[in-house]
Amino acid sequence: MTAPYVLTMVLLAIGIYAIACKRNLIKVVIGVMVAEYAVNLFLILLGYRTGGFAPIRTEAMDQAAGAAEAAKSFAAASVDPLPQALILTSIVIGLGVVALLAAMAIRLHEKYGTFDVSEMRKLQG
Amino acid sequence: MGVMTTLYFLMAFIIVAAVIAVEARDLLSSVVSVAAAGAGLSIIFLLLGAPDLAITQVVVEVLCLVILIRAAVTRKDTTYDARPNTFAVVGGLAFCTLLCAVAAYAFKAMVPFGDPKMTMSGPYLLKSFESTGAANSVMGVLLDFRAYDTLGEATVIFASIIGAYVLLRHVGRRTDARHESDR
Amino acid sequence: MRGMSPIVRTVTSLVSGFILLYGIYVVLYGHLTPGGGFAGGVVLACCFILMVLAFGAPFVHGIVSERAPYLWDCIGALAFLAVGVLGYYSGQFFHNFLVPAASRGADPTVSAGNYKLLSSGIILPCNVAIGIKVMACLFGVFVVLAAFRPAPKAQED
Amino acid sequence: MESTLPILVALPLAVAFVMPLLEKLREPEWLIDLIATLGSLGLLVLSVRLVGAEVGPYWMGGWDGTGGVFGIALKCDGLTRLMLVTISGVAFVAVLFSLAYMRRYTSKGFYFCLFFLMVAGMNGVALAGDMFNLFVFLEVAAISSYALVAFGCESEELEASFKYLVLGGLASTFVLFGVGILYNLTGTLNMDQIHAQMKGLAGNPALYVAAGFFVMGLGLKAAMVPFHAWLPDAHPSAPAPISAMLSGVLIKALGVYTLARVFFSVLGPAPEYAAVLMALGALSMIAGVLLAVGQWDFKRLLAYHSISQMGYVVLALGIGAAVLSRPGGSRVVAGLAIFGGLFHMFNHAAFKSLLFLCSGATEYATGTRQLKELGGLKHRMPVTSACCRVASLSIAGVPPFNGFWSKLIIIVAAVQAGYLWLGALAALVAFLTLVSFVKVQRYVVCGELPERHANVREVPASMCVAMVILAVVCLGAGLLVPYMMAPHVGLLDQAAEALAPGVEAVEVVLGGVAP
Repeated sequence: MTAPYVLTMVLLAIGIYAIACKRNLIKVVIGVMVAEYAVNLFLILLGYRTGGFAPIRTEAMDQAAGAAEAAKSFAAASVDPLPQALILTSIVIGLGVVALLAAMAIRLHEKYGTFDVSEMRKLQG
Repeated sequence: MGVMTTLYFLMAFIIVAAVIAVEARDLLSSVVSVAAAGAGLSIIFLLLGAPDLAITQVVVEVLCLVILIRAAVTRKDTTYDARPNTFAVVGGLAFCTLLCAVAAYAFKAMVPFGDPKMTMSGPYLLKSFESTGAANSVMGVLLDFRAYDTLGEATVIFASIIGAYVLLRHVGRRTDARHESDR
Repeated sequence: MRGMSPIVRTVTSLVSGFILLYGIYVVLYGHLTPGGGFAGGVVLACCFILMVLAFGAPFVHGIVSERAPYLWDCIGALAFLAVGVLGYYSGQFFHNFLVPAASRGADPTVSAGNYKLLSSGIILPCNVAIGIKVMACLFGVFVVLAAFRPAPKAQED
Repeated sequence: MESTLPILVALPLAVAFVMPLLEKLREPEWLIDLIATLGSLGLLVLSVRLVGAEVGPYWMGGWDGTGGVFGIALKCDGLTRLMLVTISGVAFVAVLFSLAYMRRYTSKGFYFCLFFLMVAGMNGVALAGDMFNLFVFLEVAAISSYALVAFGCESEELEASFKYLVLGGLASTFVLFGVGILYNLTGTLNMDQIHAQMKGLAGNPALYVAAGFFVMGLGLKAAMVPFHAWLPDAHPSAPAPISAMLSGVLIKALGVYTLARVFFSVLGPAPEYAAVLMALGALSMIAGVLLAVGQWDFKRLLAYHSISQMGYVVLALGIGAAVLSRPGGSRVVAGLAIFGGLFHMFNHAAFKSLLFLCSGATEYATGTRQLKELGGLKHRMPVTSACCRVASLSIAGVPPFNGFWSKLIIIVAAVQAGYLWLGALAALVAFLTLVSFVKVQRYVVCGELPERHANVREVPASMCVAMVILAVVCLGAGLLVPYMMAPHVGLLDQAAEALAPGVEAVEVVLGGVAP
């Protein structure tokens, strides 16, 4: 079953479309954000196990089955923690990119008085 | 409702919100829609067993919303009547269709949803509590097994804040430096 | 930037203490419950941002300078790096030097974990460093982007 | 020796984290300068010490597989060492140049902070033995470079940086998708472990999608031709030492090195990937030089030549991959191609950084970078002119400078691999490059000195020293070609061997091509 993966591609396509076709700087920023959502969604889908639970061990588990047993049953049923660590990093990186983009958009708005890309033509190519 | 139904529902919601965010004529609606998509994403995180990410996503979303609204939406904007570049629209749509079609074909060969190969992370789950003392395996991975990545992540956010400071300086170049250095 | 109505100010002054407390809890107990340095740091930053929005820019000018956030940013980053370098003390960069070596895989009966605040070695100090860093960072982003932006040109240098 | 590997990342990070504190405390400027110089010198010493040494993988946090737990590995093979030496060498020279040059800008502390973050990111990329770690440090280097491009805060610089940031952000998303697909297929992130599973995955369509994502993402970072739109704006907009870093090492570390790493060390050479690399390389090579010939802005012209010269490197790597993946393909020819590509990458770092520094020096002295407004600088600025001449001759491929040898090796390898037309194309591009740089010489160094530049004088000593160092490297690498290739130096031959195991490139070159 790989249909959810394909849906994240649709989301990525929406982001790319916004970046390529929209002339408003804020719309471009939104396009970048949507593309980042797509990749975060993709990674979390990679880590899910059917019927799995959050990868957090609790004292109750240990008391119910004993520490050694609890470790095994926990590892057998929990979802994959690695993609979650990757997504946490990726969310932070996305936030950094958005902050930088917003700073540039503000500065460009100060210089040109508009968010319209087509009115910024100081560069040839 | 089973997990799958909820998941498809939420993904459809995110996609609709993203389309509205991209196509809305009003910038405020756009920004609010993209925040709605982010909120949907955080519910998916919760659904798929990632409460850490759900918390982080929600607060980051709020912060992005605040930044975008304060920074952007309050400013004058003149692009409402702008007509999109036809060539770019056709090219963009063609590329996106191609991407989705290729993905729909090729992703059938991926390891299916719900049954990941956990070559690297299986031992992480097994050893996280015993070896690092972190009952939350995500923290065990993030700050012990893969702490070096987290150093990089902290550096990225550091670089972006310093970058924002640098970009928002009032004066970038010194105009009087010429005389100083020519002395 | 002006503040908001008295209702908002009163509610803010009531809840901000609790939000701060929650943020600190999320940072400190990251290795046992969902959360951690990053999420907690953002919660703390959001609390400060709420205060700025409610009480207005003069309030912020009164308590922090424009340059204060990245000072703390640097301190947090250096602390995190220092934890990594201290790992050399017992072998490798980012070695978890505070947990017993025997619990690292060789002997399955020895366990580092006991569901206590101090059970997880370097994870707690790392979380605290990241929490400080992220709080300062994101509050700083907000301050430069929104609160101080239409400032007079007098601060140039 | 292994324990120095994390220091290569930790040292620049520490310098970067300290810099804003100094800015905050308003310490005298000499302290910032001193720390920056010592930091970059320390990096250079550390990376030169690694040359020729046998350094195994370094496991972060000691998670080396005991009990089945694999942490992040730092890998240090020949290619890594070549990159480390190039990065820290150019960084040292750029810091020297910045000491005087950056007095023209405000906030020197922030400048060096971002500079060292970029260096740390590139070192991290070069050392990464783990796909996600590669991505993270890619982002560290990229984000600091976005801010550095707009360091002057002029409107065209902001515009260029915005474009660069949007495309760079998209590129990172593509790379992360590629990493995600690889993780899904193999369940691991370690490069060697992924590579070990590649045999079982051959022909899997999802793998080709991942490769496509890597080509798009890393092609954007390397500014290969269909993805090059940001580079001619971004590289000229930055302050000159940053342009030198961006063109000299950043597009190599983030683009070409990662492409080589992913397609050789992770996915393994295959005919499809080789065809894509060759197509990208040939297209960039020819389109870059054609766009460059018509430029009148000094830095913009250099930026287009960067695209073209990177095309040579990618083309050579593509030829190497093609020969390696042929059944019964000669490993000697493959080694020759890869060796040529890597040698050209090293040479390009030297001469293109030097050219950008020269353009910065002329801009510093005269205030313009339009070729038509310059001229006759050899009378007033002898050091800059001489260095500019050396670099132009190098990039144009005039013997005995280093650019000639690397281009010759690439052309010979193309011919021996059976791609006659690619060799001819490379020779044609070399000729067009020569034409373009004759124009630069004619309008900058020779000719009449315009009246408005009558009071121009030579730039400060530290800038001159920086340029002279690079000029010596250009000339030295050309004159000492046999020495550069000698096995006991262990720089280039080991780098080539890292990509094509078991190839003795050195003996081939010494026996066949070199004098």
